[in-house]
Amino acid sequence: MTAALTNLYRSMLLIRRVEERIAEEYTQQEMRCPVHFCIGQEAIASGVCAALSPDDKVMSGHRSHGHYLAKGGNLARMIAELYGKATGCCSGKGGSMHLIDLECGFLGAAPIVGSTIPIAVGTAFAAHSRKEARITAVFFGDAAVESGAFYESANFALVHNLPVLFVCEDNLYSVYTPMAPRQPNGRGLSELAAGIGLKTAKADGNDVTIVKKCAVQAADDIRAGGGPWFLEFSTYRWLEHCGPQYDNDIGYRTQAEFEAWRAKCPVSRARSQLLKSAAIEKGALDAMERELSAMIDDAFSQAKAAPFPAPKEALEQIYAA
Amino acid sequence: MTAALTNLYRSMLLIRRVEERIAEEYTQQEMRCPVHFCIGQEAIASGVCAALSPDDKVMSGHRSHGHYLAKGGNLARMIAELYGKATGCCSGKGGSMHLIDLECGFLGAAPIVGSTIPIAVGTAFAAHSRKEARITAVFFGDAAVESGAFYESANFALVHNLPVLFVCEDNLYSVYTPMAPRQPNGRGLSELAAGIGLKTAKADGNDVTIVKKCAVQAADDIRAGGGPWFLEFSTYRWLEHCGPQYDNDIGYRTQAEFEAWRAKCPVSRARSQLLKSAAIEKGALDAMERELSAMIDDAFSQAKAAPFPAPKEALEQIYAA
Amino acid sequence: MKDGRLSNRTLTYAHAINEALDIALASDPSVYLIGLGTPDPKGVFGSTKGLVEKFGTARVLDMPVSENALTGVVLGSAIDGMRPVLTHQRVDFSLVSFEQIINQAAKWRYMYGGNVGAPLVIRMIIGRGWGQGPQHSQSLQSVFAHIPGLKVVMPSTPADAKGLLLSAIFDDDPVVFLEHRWLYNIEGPVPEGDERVPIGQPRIVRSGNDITIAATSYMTIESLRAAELLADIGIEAEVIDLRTLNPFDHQDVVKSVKRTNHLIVADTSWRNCGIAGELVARVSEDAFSSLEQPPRRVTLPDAPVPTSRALTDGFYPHAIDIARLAGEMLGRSTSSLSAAAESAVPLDVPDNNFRGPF
Amino acid sequence: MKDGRLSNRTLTYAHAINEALDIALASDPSVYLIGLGTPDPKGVFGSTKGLVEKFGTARVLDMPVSENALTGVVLGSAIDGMRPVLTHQRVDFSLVSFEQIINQAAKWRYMYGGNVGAPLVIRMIIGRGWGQGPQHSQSLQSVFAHIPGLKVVMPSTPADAKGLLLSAIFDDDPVVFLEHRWLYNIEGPVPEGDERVPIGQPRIVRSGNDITIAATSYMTIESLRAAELLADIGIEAEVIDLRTLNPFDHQDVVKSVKRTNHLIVADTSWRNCGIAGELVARVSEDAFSSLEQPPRRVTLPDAPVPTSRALTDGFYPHAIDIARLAGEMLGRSTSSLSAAAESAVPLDVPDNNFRGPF
Ligand SMILES: Cc1ncc(C[n+]2csc(CCOP(=O)(O)OP(=O)(O)O)c2C)c(N)n1
Ligand SMILES: Cc1ncc(C[n+]2csc(CCOP(=O)(O)OP(=O)(O)O)c2C)c(N)n1
Ligand SMILES: [Mg+2]
Ligand SMILES: [Mg+2]
Repeated sequence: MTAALTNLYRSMLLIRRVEERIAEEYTQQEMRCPVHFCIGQEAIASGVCAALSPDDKVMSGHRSHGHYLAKGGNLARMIAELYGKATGCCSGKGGSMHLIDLECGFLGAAPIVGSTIPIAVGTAFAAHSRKEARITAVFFGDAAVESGAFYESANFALVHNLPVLFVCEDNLYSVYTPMAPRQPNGRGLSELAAGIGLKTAKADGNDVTIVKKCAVQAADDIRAGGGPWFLEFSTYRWLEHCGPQYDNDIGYRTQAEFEAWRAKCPVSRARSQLLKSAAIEKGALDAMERELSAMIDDAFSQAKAAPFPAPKEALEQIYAA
Repeated sequence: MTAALTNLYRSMLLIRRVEERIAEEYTQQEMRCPVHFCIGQEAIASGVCAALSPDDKVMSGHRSHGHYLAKGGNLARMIAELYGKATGCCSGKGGSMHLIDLECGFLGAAPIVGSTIPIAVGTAFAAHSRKEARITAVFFGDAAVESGAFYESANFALVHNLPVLFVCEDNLYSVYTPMAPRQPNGRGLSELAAGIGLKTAKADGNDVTIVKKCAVQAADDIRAGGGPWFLEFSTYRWLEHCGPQYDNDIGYRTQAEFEAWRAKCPVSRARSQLLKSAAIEKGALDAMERELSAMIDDAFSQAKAAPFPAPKEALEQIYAA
Repeated sequence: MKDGRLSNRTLTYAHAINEALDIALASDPSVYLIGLGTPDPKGVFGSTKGLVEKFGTARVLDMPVSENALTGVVLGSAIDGMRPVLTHQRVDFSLVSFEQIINQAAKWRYMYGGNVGAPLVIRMIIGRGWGQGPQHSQSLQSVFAHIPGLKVVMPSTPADAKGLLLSAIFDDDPVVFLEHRWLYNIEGPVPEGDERVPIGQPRIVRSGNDITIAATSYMTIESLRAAELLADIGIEAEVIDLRTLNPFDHQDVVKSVKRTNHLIVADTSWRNCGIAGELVARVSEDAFSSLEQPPRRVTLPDAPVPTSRALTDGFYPHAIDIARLAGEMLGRSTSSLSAAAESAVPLDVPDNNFRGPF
Repeated sequence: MKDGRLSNRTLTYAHAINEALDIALASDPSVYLIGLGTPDPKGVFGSTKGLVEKFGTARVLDMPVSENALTGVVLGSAIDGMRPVLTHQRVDFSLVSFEQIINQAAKWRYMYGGNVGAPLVIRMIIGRGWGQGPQHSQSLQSVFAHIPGLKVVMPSTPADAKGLLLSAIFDDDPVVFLEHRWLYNIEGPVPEGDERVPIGQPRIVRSGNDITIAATSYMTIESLRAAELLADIGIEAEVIDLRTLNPFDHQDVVKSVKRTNHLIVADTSWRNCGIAGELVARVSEDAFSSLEQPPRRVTLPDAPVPTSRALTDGFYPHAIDIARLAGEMLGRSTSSLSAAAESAVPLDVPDNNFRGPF
């Protein structure tokens, strides 16, 4: 259990430190692409991916750094992609909004809201057709649930009893828009999902242990042929919708709301638990920080040093060679 | 009550006799457009429209003759439209799949499954914006519920508490496809709608009195500001999906299933009730038959005699003049 | 008989498609078919008939009326090792899924830097006639052809229908495969076995030196009829079936025009921003000095498709229209043509066996 | 000041749009605005800023991420007496709603025989630069322009943005209104008041006798820059902003080409089946004998849009490319141009004030 929490903590810390570094470096204007940070939401990525095996697959949307890293995506190739370098995971063609690492089972992320959900269901359909004991988890936000793509996908997954785990991160906002103009007052996300016919669970998305527990329960059931699940996790995005700044001043949410959520920081919570359980010493945690820091330094210096793709590559890979 | 049933019966009988005549004449190959018959499903059109006032609006999909007629659509212009004549309700541009009669509040029908649902919601939004005490009813089949358009529309209608009545006619099939490959086993349509947040009712769609009762209850609540409703009515289409033939022989459904449903014929049921209640005599019903028959004769002879649109009209009405 | 190419048996276009699907399903377990009605008794106008009986419901599937998500589903399966064939009975229904087709499938290989491709086929039928009207008669090839990353194929003969469909299924990129309903009953020789026709090349279906008529899909048939009419008045038209509209290879047409010095392009769709204009532009750019006359287009007028046959009769261009235009361009009288061109078939059905309503 | 036309105040393009919306909302209670983020603090890159404060949440609305249904909703309200303006911050998002736009809105008036029209506007922003990449940088005007029943408008100046948007809102048909993100900070004179610019006509933005450069949207700016470069070497280019792509009136371009005998068409989008090819085709058809050289196109290559600036720098054509092509067509050396054309602004941002990420 403590070893497990240490791993979960490390996964979250990696995401946090990577994103902090991206935010810091972003102002240099060398990562020239839209970047959606997930600081504050790390527990969901780390907790869910901890319930998956290496053969399982993950897909995501616009806010995908955490999911990519938690599934084991290559850090250096992700950073290089943000810098638009030839060594990036998409050779510079994708940027932050299009991550992929097939080796770890991260099949792709794309920023059209809701749109990767059916694609993820399709990968579950492929596994199901081939009778592979594999599941696909797809991450999306509270707004993606408003898209017909989500609904139609859930229905199809139910019809075929597909091994797919729908993971909804409810961070209260779609860009600057709260729930009121988007979804009926009081009708929860998991109630909706249950109405469609999905098995559901709802939990605190800032507690990585709880997230993992929910995900394990769902994943076990899916593997046992129980069909698709929908997990709803409440959480909060700390930074602006897109970009490295805080934007509590612009008026769509209050500083107090932000502070209340920051107090529920998933990373600090896990750290306190670890220290309280006394199974890990502060020294070990410091060593973890140093190790991650070195890894991140390395990824950034590799990315900065890497070559840009040649202009002619813009006309390549449109079709199979 | 009996007067009400007489009116409901007359409305259903009109639809039945009109469609029987279309089926008969269709083989002459002069109505050259796809036609979706609603014989067997008349009670839903008649019962729901009886709950609406003349100011209320109706929209529909591919199987719309009954809804058009029940709302008071001009019969002669509908028949002329099926013949592709200049006097048709769309001047020959639409055919059976695109009926409209603005005078009676039938705002349009179009055959892309699910697609008129948001449009109907938009008309409710317009009424709501202008604070008009009007509701819009939109008719669709069990398959339309599978479309993202339905789902997104229901959500939006709930967010704005719009005066819209969703009327789902569950006739068990989408073309030749039963429910199994389309929707999760056992998860009913109104359970789904309730999960989205809609108020719902479910009833026998072959009993016009019950249909009307449900619709009145829903319409009253909507008018009182209660927000959107979803009504699920079970029913059965007698003829083939598209066209005037019976097709129980081709293998997607059994003759026995068909016979069981034909025994629940909504028109005969109402007729028996009327005769049993003794409030109307057989003579009066015969007179009603004759009256409708004359009306239908008249509509068909007008339509046949009417001119075709001039070829140049194909290039007109693309934009406002 | 081993060598299919030597075969001279004939099949209908619908049957040729059916055979291609049958061969693909039999030869590769990653192939599956899905679509509304794909396994139903009518079998998509016969093109999928018998396949569910042979390959089972796990490989020949029906689906909910959820074309958007299902396009995502087939895409997801394609990036995960499958070779799906999604079918829509009308191209018009695919509009609900344009996000998946255009944003996702078309770009998948590219936007992930070539990590993985999306080998999927979307078969779509172009409707026409019998009052299909504004929402069941569109011909959207030019929209698809505008999108880099999609391959767009429109066969006009049974042999091409089979051979191009096999190529499409085993192609590693997304292929939009457009079948014209009016071609379904046309018969032609079709090789047996897994004989593929490469995607990407037009086909010269009739040789001639006086004028080049390049056409898409069903307009190839009308163009061939026009060429016959023209032959009667001593004009030898070269007819080229474009077959693939993206990637679009216009070099054969350029070569032909360099010989004939005249070009007509005939397409089944609208004019503005259509493939006919694209070809006219390319030939104007690349064979400008060879053209003795401005190139001309035969397309639908830029109007939605009306329903009444009184309105559609003049709406769709026919062989005689192409022939008259060719005569005009070459300065020859075409007045003798009219009588010969009278058709025995009403203009709103594909053939005399057609009884509606589809 | 009553007569707006006499005004010589300047506004940015974003501000001009804002003003048009403000005027429309104030003058007609049936006008309303809806779209993701329309009333949010950023106000769609400033174009809707302040309007919710002035007109309230019943007339300036946010919405769920349900662009498909919402397009149906605005259509439904439009056939029922409203004049909605739906806004998408990227044209790419509209793809989920193509069924509503193409099957329904475009055909509503026609398919119901003129009973009722659909006076709606869909404002859509064309992204570009700063790594927007494959799904946030498309420029889909040619797809919309292919669909009869839609009007397609692309203003390139603040005055046109305001005047055309007012015309679009009060037009009785569906108008697709495409705004290029890189024009948002451009300033220009804008008349005050409800001054409308009619939809349907191109505008000659610079006169010249040597070559005609016809352009869409932001490419008008690049074309004007090209014309300046060309003036330095003694070439007088006529620059025509096409402004409306459907219904598409090419007569002014034909007239111009009859004088200049040379044509370049510059468009922000892909080549195959694009508007640039359409115009080349039309001019080839109608002014064939006036052309001294084959007409030429300046477009994006037929590839999805890459993200890395190393890949986009060469992807988008610039003024210098247009100028060089013009020089080549006219047989003049353009070697002196390169230096003058060096831009002080990085190629992936609209101007030096831009700091990302949008
Ligand atoms: C179809 C579509 N519409 C609009 C957008 C613009 N957009 C990007 S992210 C976003 C908000 C998504 O909110 P949510 O799903 O809750 O995820 P979060 O950003 O909160 O993580 C929107 C509207 C888009 N990318 N795709
Ligand atoms: C988007 C779309 N996909 C497919 C079709 C073809 N189609 C026409 S009617 C129909 C079945 C609809 O079934 P249902 O909604 O239950 O209505 P019913 O025909 O049973 O009255 C289908 C699939 C269509 N018109 N639109
Ligand atoms: Mg959110
Ligand atoms: Mg049904």
